[in-house]
Amino acid sequence: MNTHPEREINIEVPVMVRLEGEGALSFQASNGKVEQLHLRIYEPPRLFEEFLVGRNYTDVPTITARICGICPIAYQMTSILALEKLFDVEPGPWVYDMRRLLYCGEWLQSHALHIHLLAAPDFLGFDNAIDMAEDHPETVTRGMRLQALGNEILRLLGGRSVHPIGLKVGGFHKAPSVDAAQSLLKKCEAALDDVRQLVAWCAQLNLPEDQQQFTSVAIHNENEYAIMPGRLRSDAGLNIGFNQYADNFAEEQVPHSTAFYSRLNGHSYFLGPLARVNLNFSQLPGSVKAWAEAQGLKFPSADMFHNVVARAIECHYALEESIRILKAYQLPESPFVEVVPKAGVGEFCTEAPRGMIYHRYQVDASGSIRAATIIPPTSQNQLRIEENLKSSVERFGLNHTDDELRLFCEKIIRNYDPCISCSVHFLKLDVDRC
Amino acid sequence: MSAQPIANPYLPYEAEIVERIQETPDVFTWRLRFVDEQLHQQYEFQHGQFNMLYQFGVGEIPVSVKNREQNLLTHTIRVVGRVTKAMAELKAGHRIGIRGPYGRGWPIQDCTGKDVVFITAGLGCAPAISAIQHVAECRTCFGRLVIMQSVKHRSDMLWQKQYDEWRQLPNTQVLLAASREKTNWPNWERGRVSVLFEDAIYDKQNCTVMLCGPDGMMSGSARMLAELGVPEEHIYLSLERNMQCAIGHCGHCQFGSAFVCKDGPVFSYPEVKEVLGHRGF
Amino acid sequence: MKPRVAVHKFASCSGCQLAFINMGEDLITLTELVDIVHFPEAGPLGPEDAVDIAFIEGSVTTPEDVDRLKGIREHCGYLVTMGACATSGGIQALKNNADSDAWLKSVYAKPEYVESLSTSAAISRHVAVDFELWGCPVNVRQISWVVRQLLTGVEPVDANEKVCAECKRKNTVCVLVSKGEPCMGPVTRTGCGALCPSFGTACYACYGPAEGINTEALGQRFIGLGLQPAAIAQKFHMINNAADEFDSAGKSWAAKQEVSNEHSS
Amino acid sequence: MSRSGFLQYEKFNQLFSQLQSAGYGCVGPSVIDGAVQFGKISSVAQLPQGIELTVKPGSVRVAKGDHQRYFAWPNGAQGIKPWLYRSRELLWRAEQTEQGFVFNRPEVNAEPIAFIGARACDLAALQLQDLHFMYGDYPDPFYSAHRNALFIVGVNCSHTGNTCFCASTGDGPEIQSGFDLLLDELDDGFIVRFGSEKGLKIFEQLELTPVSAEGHVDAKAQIAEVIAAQERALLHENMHANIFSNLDDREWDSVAEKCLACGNCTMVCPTCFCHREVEVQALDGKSSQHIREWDSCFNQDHSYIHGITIRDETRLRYRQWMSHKLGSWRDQYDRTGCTGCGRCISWCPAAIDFVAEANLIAGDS
Ligand SMILES: Cc1cc2nc3c(=O)[nH]c(=O)nc-3n(C[C@H](O)[C@H](O)[C@H](O)COP(=O)(O)OP(=O)(O)OC[C@H]3O[C@@H](n4cnc5c(N)ncnc54)[C@H](O)[C@@H]3O)c2cc1C
Ligand code: SF4
Ligand code: SF4
Ligand code: SF4
Repeated sequence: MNTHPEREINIEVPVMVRLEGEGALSFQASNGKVEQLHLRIYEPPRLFEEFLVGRNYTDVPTITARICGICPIAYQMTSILALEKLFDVEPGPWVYDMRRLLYCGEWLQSHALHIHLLAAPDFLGFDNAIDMAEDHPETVTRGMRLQALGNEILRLLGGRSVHPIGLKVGGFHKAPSVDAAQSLLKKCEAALDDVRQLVAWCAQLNLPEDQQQFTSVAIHNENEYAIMPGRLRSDAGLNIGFNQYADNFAEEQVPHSTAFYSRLNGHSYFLGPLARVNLNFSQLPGSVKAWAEAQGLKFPSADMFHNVVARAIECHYALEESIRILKAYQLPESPFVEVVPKAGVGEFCTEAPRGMIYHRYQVDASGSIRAATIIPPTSQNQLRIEENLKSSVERFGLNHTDDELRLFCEKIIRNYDPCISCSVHFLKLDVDRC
Repeated sequence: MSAQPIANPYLPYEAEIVERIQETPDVFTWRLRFVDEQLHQQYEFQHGQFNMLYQFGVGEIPVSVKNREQNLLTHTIRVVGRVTKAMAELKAGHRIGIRGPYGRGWPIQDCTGKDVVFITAGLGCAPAISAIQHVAECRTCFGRLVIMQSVKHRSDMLWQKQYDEWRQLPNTQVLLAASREKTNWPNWERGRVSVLFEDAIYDKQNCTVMLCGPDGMMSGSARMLAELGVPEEHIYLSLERNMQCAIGHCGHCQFGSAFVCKDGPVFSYPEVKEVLGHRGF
Repeated sequence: MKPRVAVHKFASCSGCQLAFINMGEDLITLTELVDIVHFPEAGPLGPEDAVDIAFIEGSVTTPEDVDRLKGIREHCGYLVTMGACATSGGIQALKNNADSDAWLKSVYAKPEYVESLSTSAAISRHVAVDFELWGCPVNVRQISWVVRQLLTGVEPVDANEKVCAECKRKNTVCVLVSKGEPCMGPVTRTGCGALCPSFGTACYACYGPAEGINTEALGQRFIGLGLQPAAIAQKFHMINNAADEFDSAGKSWAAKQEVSNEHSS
Repeated sequence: MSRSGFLQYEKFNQLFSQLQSAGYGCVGPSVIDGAVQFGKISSVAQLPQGIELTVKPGSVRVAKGDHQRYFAWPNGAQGIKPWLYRSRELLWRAEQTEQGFVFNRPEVNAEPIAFIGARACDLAALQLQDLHFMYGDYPDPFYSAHRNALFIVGVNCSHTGNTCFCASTGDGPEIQSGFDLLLDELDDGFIVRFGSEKGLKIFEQLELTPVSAEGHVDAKAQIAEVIAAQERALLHENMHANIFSNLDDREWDSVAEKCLACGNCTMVCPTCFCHREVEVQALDGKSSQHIREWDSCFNQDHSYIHGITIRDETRLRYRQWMSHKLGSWRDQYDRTGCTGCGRCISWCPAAIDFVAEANLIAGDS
């Protein structure tokens, strides 16, 4: 087996497994130098921003959900909030809480799925979760249980977990019954043990170490662990309102790729669970913080593989937060407020499971969409992923077999849980067969 | 709260396939025995009645009771769709579900001493076979036996041998027609079943005619027979409609005012004349 | 030997694949009954392996898609399309009736890099499909049903009645009658459990056209509720815009808008 | 006429508490999602007091009225049907064993239910469903169990809807029989009567006062007003013969142009009984459930036999619905299948007027 570091290395992984959506890895090196290392995203373009033009604003959440079946709430919610901002709509505390609850459901299902079914096989040495299930049935079923619970939270308010139908600009179509909320509360309480075990389990996982230099970006909210409203902050001093997004973040096409790369003031940046925990750890409820600290976890962390631990902590948080909201559940006077459209521009950001997402809509006086911009987290993370790949591979050393190198790269990519389905912006690349 | 076991008329009984006979590439016959021996002994039917047969995990369909031979219940089934395809895969020893018999059969009892005429068309004449067999077995109980059958192609004819045997019986006439056949064959006419009417010899005033086949053929034949002088109330026909429950509850088999499952499947012509052959019924 | 199953993805949001992953305990039962040989999102990779059943998510939008799809068809016994994208072209088929070159330009600075067919097509436009599962997304019940029926050895069947029937069975109040909401239930295929009306809102036809529908009559009813023809056209040109009945209904209502615009101008 | 008594509004909740202590779960009307719907309720507080229900073809609206009555509205979104003939019922289950599969029948758990607020049209329909499901050669065990556990509190209608036509079918608005208790609502309470042994037992527990003479007069008068106010009438003389001699009428085509073939009319009709049986096999293949669910003659599979759909056009399906309801029902059950409740008109999303269509096609001109 050739492990000479100066050999010609040419690794092409046409379909990366255990990713949400389909992406490819392309890695070339020669003379001991990495020449190219890309996460190729070849989901064909689906032109969602154009579909929205000419549609009534009421259709927007229905259409944007279809951008991504893995985290439809992120798309629905961000579009709804952007439009409400524009229309000066304030749906009040009941709707606010229910939206947080719904978002917690999405975090829980998405994180639980990623940790157990997509990432864990990497750390335990299996090809996939189906194979892993034989040796670690408990781990796999715990993942399924938590994911199912997340889905159930989504169903309470959304009707179904994929492309929920319960949300609208102004609030919700229907308030769940007190009975339904109570029975979900019981299930959430029963799952507390699972999430705590999950954090402990992640903390003791034999994770590779991967110290990186990066800028974490996340929403920050003075009053709570941020999911929706707040300001965009970074650990490098960024502190702006959502309406300043375009002044600081730019998308560009780079020479070696036709995919969009987002930069924050010219540099790469990092979004997602670890970025959030790094920036907002102190705002987690005491029980969540204490449990994490009891496992010996410390934040902020510059170790990229702590992303999986951060995900587990967010599962714990999502569940505690759901319990808090469900315990206080009461039927509202009305689950929504009336909306009167007006012309203008509305922008908003929220924290999708994979990181911050940005939506901007221009609407005319009749409520018809004139223009839309949607920037999903994965396209914002792409540059960071590739930088991470390069530096880590150099540190790992090219004196490994192709297979080892490939697996190493895949692990690093998967650790970001990139979601390629949100293909609004992604382009097909011509495969470089050098 | 009262939890009481009440008789459940929807519930089938387990039965075992004792023997399976492949009649043609898409027709097979089952010989069956109820798992419950007492039930097996008690089971009685009239010619023209049907059972609901159940295929595990797939569904239930109505099928005419063909016979009881060597104390086994026989059904002959043509493979047309989901349930029948799945049934075709079963082998001797496998189980199915049966409930029945249901409906009103042919008026065989009333035919004693009279001429009996069977007119069937197409492949689906299963409901008539058992009645023909019955009349054929007791040639002296009835008057003349006339069997007229039409198919598209001569080769579609199931049980050609059986018809040849019937042809040998005393006081019996077997007339066959093939509507799409290009050449002449001995014993075969070319055309629809009505081309046979002229050659059939029977007492039009003292006969019972039993029809089985597509609706159009039955309504046309019944009209012609009436014109030829057969009293309408002596003409009977067997209908086929979608059936889910077979006990007059589900409403699918309605044919004008009739429920085919319980008022039929065998009707006298006057009972259904109003809508027979009318599109949409 | 256990039957072999593959799950393939074309242009889509990945939401229908989740119908497998969201099976919960049944997923374990499923892996006992069949070998999942290709399902990249979950791990197994074997795009060219011969399989008994191939599930396809997503629509055909690039020239490579067409070749890949033909390969899948050659290597599978029974091909099931899963969801609106695969079955009718999905929401992205909205580009079929538009100037998609201009659209590409408006989204991408360098559209010449984008290799894409100008249409989004249902799988059945390119290869023979054995069974279609409608819905955006399909649900766990539908997937389990197909797998089970195929394992039992029978063709699956799918109810093709309208959403209304299930709406009534669930004792849901009709939103069209009680609120004047323009509900698409009367032309939409059942399968979702009449979800939207049970949340008090109008069905938006994500399960595609039902059997024997009357799109003209429903549109006329919407006119009576105060909708403009263009808004009615958009109701048909939504998730399943490229399904034949919805495609032509949408076009016919769009044309009516033009006529009414001419009259008013 | 049986004994009667007056139950004041303040004592109305006694009806609930007495029924509950007799072991009945109460089912009654409430305003849910913008319509009057029957559901499990526990007290008078949940009743639709003081509302106004405006019903038109294809339109139902609930608003606040200027009165305090509980039953001042024509009828609910569904009759008694869904409580006895359930929209979905497990008929049996087959389970694999070593020897082959065996059948298991489900237990029928019939919870005693008191249905509060049944109208004349509902009770007439109940009689028809009883005939269909209980009094044939094969009594339906599920329907029968629920039916036998049913207690009926009827209410004579004091308000008519624009779609009601029970006076013309002879089924209402006054209830003649079939109730356990019967209420006439007046401005401050109810005239209560009993119609059965079961009813008498509850009747005797209520704190009733004698009914005033005016009370009886008012009750009669409001029924007469309802009859006078009904805007629709089914011309049902010769309906049967006329429909069957007009099977090729052009009007079937005109109505089919409007009809969505959605089946809402059949689903809300209190007498429609069509259902299909479906098989739901467990994923592991070890068991299978045999379930019946409401079906409609507007569905394609209703008239399917291998390879053909007998009623492949909406025109034929609409004709089946009307010719059965108003025509062949006569032969099957000695009367039409229509009790004048008007639900098929109110709840038709296409706003098709069943009575107008029937009169057009088959009314004697
Ligand atoms: C009274 C009666 C007696 C019959 N006797 C025989 C017989 O002896 N031998 C025989 O081979 N066939 C007989 N049939 C026809 C047989 O019932 C159908 O061929 C069978 O139901 C087709 O089922 P499938 O699932 O294979 O077909 P599909 O076309 O897949 O049909 C799907 C479903 O539709 C219904 N259906 C379809 N066709 C019919 C039909 N013709 N009648 C009633 N329901 C139908 C059933 O519920 C069936 O499961 C008889 C039918 C009736 C009504
Ligand atoms: S709400 Fe919609 S789906 Fe339900 S019955 Fe009314 S029209 Fe049909
Ligand atoms: S009601 Fe309509 S839009 Fe809603 S989930 Fe069902 S099919 Fe989709
Ligand atoms: S009459 Fe009305 S309710 Fe009935 S099927 Fe036609 S459109 Fe639907």
